[in-house]
Amino acid sequence: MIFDKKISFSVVLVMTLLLLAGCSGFLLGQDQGGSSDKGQQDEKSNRSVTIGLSQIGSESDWRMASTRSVQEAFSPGRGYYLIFDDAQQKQENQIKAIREFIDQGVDYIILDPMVETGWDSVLSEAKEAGIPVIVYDRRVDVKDESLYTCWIGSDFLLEGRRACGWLSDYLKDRGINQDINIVNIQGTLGASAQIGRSEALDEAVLAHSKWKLLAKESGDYTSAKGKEVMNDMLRRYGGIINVVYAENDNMAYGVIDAIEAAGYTIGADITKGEILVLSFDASKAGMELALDGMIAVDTECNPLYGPKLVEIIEKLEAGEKVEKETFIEEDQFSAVGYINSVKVEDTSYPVTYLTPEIMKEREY
Amino acid sequence: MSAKKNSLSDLFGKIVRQQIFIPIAALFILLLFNLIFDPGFFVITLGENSAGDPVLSGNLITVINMGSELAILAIGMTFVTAASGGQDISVGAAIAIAGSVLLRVLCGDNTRPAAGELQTSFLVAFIVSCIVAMAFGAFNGVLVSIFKIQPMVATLILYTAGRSIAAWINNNELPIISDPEFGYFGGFIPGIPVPTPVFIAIACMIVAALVLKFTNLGLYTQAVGINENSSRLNGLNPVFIKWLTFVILGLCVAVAALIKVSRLSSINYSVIAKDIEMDAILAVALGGNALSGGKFNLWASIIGAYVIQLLTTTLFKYEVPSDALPAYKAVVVILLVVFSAPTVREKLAHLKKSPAAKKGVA
Amino acid sequence: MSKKIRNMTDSNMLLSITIIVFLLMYIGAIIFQGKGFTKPQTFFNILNANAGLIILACAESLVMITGGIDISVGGMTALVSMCCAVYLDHHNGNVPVSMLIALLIGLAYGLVQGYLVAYLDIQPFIVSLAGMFFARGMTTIVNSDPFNVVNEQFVALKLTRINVPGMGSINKKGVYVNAYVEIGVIIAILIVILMFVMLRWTKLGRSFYAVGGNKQSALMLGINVKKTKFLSHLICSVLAGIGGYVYFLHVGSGAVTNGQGAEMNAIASSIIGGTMLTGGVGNIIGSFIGVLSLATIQNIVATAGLGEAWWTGITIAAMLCLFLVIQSVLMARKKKMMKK
Amino acid sequence: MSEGALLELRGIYKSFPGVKALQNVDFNLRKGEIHALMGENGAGKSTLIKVLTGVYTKDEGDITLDGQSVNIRSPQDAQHMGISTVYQEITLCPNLSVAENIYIGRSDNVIQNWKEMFSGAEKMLKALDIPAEATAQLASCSIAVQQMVAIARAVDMDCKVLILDEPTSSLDDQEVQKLFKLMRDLKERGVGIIFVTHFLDQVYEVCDKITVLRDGKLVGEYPIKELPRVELVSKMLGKELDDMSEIKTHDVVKDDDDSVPVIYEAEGLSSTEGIKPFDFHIKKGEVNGFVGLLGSGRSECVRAIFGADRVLSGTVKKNGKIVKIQKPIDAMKNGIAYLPEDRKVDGIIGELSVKDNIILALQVMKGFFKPLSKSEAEAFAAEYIDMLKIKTASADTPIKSLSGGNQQKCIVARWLLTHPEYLILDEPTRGIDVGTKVDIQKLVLKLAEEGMSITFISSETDEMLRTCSRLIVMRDRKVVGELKGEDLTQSKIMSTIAGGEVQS
Repeated sequence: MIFDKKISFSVVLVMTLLLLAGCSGFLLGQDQGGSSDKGQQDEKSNRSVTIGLSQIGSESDWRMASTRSVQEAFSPGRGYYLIFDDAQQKQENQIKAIREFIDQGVDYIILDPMVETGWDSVLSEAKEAGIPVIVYDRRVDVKDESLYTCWIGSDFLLEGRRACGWLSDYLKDRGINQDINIVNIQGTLGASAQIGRSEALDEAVLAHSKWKLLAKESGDYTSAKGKEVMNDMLRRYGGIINVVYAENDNMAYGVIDAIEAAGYTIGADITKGEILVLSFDASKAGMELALDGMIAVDTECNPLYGPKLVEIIEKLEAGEKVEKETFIEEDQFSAVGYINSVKVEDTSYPVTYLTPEIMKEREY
Repeated sequence: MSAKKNSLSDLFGKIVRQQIFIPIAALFILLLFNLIFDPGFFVITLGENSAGDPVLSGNLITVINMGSELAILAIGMTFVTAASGGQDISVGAAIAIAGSVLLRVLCGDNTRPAAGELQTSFLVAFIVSCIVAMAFGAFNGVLVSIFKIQPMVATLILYTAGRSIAAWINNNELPIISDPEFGYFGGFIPGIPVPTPVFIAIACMIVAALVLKFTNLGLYTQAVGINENSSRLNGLNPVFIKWLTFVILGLCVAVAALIKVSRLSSINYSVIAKDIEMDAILAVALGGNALSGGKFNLWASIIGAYVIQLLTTTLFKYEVPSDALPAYKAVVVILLVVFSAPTVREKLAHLKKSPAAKKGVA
Repeated sequence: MSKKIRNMTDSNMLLSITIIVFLLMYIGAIIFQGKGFTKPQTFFNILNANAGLIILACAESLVMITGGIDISVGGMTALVSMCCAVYLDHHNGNVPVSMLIALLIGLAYGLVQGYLVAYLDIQPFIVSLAGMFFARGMTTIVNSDPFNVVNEQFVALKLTRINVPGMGSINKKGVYVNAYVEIGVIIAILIVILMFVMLRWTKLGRSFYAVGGNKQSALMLGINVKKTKFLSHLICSVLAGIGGYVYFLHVGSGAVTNGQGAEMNAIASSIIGGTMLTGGVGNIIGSFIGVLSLATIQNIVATAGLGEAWWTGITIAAMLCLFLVIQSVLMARKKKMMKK
Repeated sequence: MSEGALLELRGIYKSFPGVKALQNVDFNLRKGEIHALMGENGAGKSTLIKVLTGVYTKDEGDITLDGQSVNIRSPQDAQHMGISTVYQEITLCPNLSVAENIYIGRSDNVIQNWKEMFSGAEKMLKALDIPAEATAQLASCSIAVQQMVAIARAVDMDCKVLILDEPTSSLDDQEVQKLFKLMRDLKERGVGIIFVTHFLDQVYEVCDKITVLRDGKLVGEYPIKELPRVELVSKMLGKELDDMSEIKTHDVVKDDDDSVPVIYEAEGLSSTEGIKPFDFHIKKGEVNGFVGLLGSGRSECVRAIFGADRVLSGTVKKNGKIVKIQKPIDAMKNGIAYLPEDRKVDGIIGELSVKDNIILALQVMKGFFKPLSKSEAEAFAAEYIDMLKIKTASADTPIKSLSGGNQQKCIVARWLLTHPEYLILDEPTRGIDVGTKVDIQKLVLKLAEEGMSITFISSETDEMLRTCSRLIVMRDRKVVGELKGEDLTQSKIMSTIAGGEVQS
């Protein structure tokens, strides 16, 4: 047996096969292009719309509720075929997924972007391929706004302002006039929610002379990391912490765990040395904690995008125009009481007093 | 050189050459470091937790508490390393699976059961999770022993699939158990100020010691790890023994999973016990055991595990951010292995012998 | 036929298996998955997305052939991309210097790890484990926030596309789009060729195989085992530096999570490509195909619309399992044949 | 410096932790000389050779090559200086091709020219009559061929000094003759050859001079004609050798004595290793043996008896009762013990202590849940170390640091400890020193006298003739004959092996 002949043969073989695959792909691709158009028409009668959904991951209850909502909304029964891709917390994977969707020739791409930047090139590819991209939840920051069709999501800054507004009103209402030491357990740095919520807190700290931001550190939206970070903060500052501003429920869960393990008490009574926890998302677990008073106020971040997205795609299918930016409605829950509404920039937002009945009504 | 001095240095040499010397020395150096720079490190206080039960707290308690899982895993990993000459890199993923099973069995379909809504007792759930973890260990074992795939490669399969399987077990949900009793395994049993994981770890060590004393597991795994052919011709069944070590590791994984899950009363399958396999392997290596299998010293591995935890706790104390921690850990690990490397030791010995040689080659 | 198989070296045997399985898989994907896989761009996208991994797999294969292992390549990817990103954006750096930084990091890593493994005889697993820890930790110390690089020179390079002549497809709008690859792919393919030639036609290359086959024998055969081991780790780390940069060029961001799990993917690719962890057996072309196989599996799973994220991991593991068992069974059968 | 001197070693010292391997050793080699380096195992031959080839660095002493003082730091150095070596264990890379194994590590060229290499290797293999293809992977060749390839490599290098460290242990007679011819050719060309072997016949066939080492010290250098065998052996052992012929004085059980019960009986036994089904039996207290050329299937037969390979067919009776022996543990439970052919691969457990190695088999038989207590184990180890005169620093020394002969004794001890009724010894005397060889043969006869049945295999026919009362002759994996009584002679064995025909 000849050693190098064999190997060179196999190399040549592979190269030829790859080339063949490529060429035939070219030919087939053309072919397919034609036939798939036809096929599209056939399918049109069945009204099967293929949608690619690129989701960030499944790191929290909120995210999973959101995914489920979209998946349920675009069920095959309603004439949709949804390709779901979980990017496992990597923008890189999302870009890869979008490219795959383009290659697969989907009709729409729905994207929940991991971070705001870095989307120009892949979104222009989608645009070139004529596939509308609907961005939801987090935003994208692209030079050319026409790269995506529309955005739908939460107003994170508003959420943050509502939370801070609640705290401010609450302190006023209770007549607490001491220094308020706050720690901020941030979300994944660079995420829109983190940016908006942190900004609101920073604003509020500037606006209130008594409020002091002791530290901020990222807990990556996970309870384990949140607990770790909180442990660290407690070690550093101990009992002087009055308020923990946790940027989602999962982290709040970890935070509460850490505080209890360290022997401090959680509650709204700051004057008695209790630590007050603010949280966002209003997931089921978070709401339960809010019901127990462990979370003083939980500002909702509505994950149920499914129906809204269906609405948008139906409009697009019908050839109608859609708004470039839409906010999703959100609520604020608290079982602490005293405060019924929060005013942010002259608009009044209600605060729902949390009862077990309300819990039962919620879908997630 | 006088004879007396000679025998003394011989004795010293003997101690130094002992395998267990390395991890113990590392442990002492770390403790000494803390003693010099902050004796407060050793303070242990008796406080009360939120439920009003007495708890001990302090850095040393943290070390023996948080090091429990690693110590337990180090036991299993040592056996696997000894018999198969390779390492199982899937233990983190397997913990995710075992933990998920535990919660799934306890919770059923309800991901947020209240205190009284648990489906079964903890014991049943734990046994089920043990069986599952051992089954996955057995799967690894089959690949390694029957198909003769190198352990690291074989366990790469479960490493890749494990967390996905864990997600699938709980339908991608993250169940939370609010029953405070469930937290006992990873926290404190009311009235006992010492964290429960410490007891679990000690129990595991006692079991391991008894197994080593009253069975031939030690001899068999070493024999198989050193020379499979000879072992077979001496009537051993190397395939079975290798397989067995993986099953044992599976059991260790289930116990570690119980502690891990109980600590949080919840599970996040994508991050739970992340990179713990690397730490477990490191523990075995720090214990001076050859990663290529054969002779082992279980206690050295266990001490190795606590060295790693002590290092982590020390670094935390000096406010090293948790993400940057690995960098410091790496430096210490490299220093440790460099100084325990036979070639380096030989060279150092040479330096000591020749008086002309300069001292202090750090 | 049986004689041919008997005379085949282990490396060639495993390579053939890999190629066959990969082709079957790709053809299967074309048949069952339709649309996407017939487009050349699908294939080139796989290349684009995995150019960095291809280089890492080459690096990994090299140390594995020499009988070692390096699990620091993923961490290095993160470190390289973060350092370059910080340099480019926070210090207004230029691209050539950032490349130099990547190479220097690789070189430094290679020198240290190589020295520890080769001259101090420390187990490569532990050395590179520490290397991985160090890289990951260092990345956070350099900068913990993920960000996309906006340096114009860099972005221009990142967006540079090289059209593949004669290949392309017609998109939904009916426009012909030429298939393209990114610069990283060119670098990756150059490295694959370079490494292939090095391992096959140079004395150094063959001594890597010799050392991996039997260290003691190689020593007796007059090969400088320590130097060879050292070089294998040195080249591996330098390649990992380059691979890290190529990866960085593709994703265009500095993030702690960059290259997470890349070491395991590189190892898995090498194994699928027929490199054995025991050393002495392996082939760079195989590793290249290994990466493609792995990426193709991922692609198939992702586009199959299975709906749930966990399928990716499970499917890849199943494929890996299949590959390993096939390899193991075939090698065992070959050994049996040899005896007769 | 004497005339014609090629290599001179003066006052070589080398020690390892706890062992003084070489003390003040001198050695001279002239051009065109074949020089035997003799000594018991552990005498320091291997260490000396490793010092010479740069594997170890000497602690003290001078090496002069061609009149120049040299410092050999690595095998490459040695190669460059023209010292090439063939080691006892095959030191080639199994994953590379035959040709590569011949050429690797020898030139400074950067580029590997495969064509040239293959054609060169092909030529050489043909010239040396080695039945291998240059392109084949080395692992696919038989051990003997691998050894020949190693020799080819060493010979091909333009060497001044050729060291052959027990190259013949895996070669058959024909191959040995081929090697000797090669050695004589090289001698003509002025190459100095250092030859290490345990086969005295071979020494006297090709060598010109003998240097004897004992316990790491030089005993002396002698021209071959001035040192008769007996004297050589006594110099190696450091004592007068009791005459070998004296060994066979005991009454040995004869096969045709019907009063003695049959211990073990097999019918139509065959295994996966490709031996033809064979019948075999052994009586209580009998010593018999399998003879045949290497690869004739003699080891495979005993492995089948012990269940070491997968048994395909055959019925086995132990003490008249049918038993099933599928794996080693079955055999052990039936009182059969097996000392394997390849001590390193199948026998010792390198890193484990002498004690653990000795008790292993007994321990396995006792079972997983009944470990011997520490004191029991120590007592057993001490008993057998004493009984078999095993030279070891302590019972806790790792077995791999013992010399070959002592390792072999440990393995023998391991099996004796299980008190087998039937002991199989496959090449117990291979690669060990003369003293231990004699010890083992004596032991075999003593055990047989005590009623143990023994099957003995050795490459050295005279050992077999001395110990066995019945020989089963193998050829091409088939039993071709049985010899006993009067027929037990060298020539008869030879002719039976050759199949009655005269071999060319």
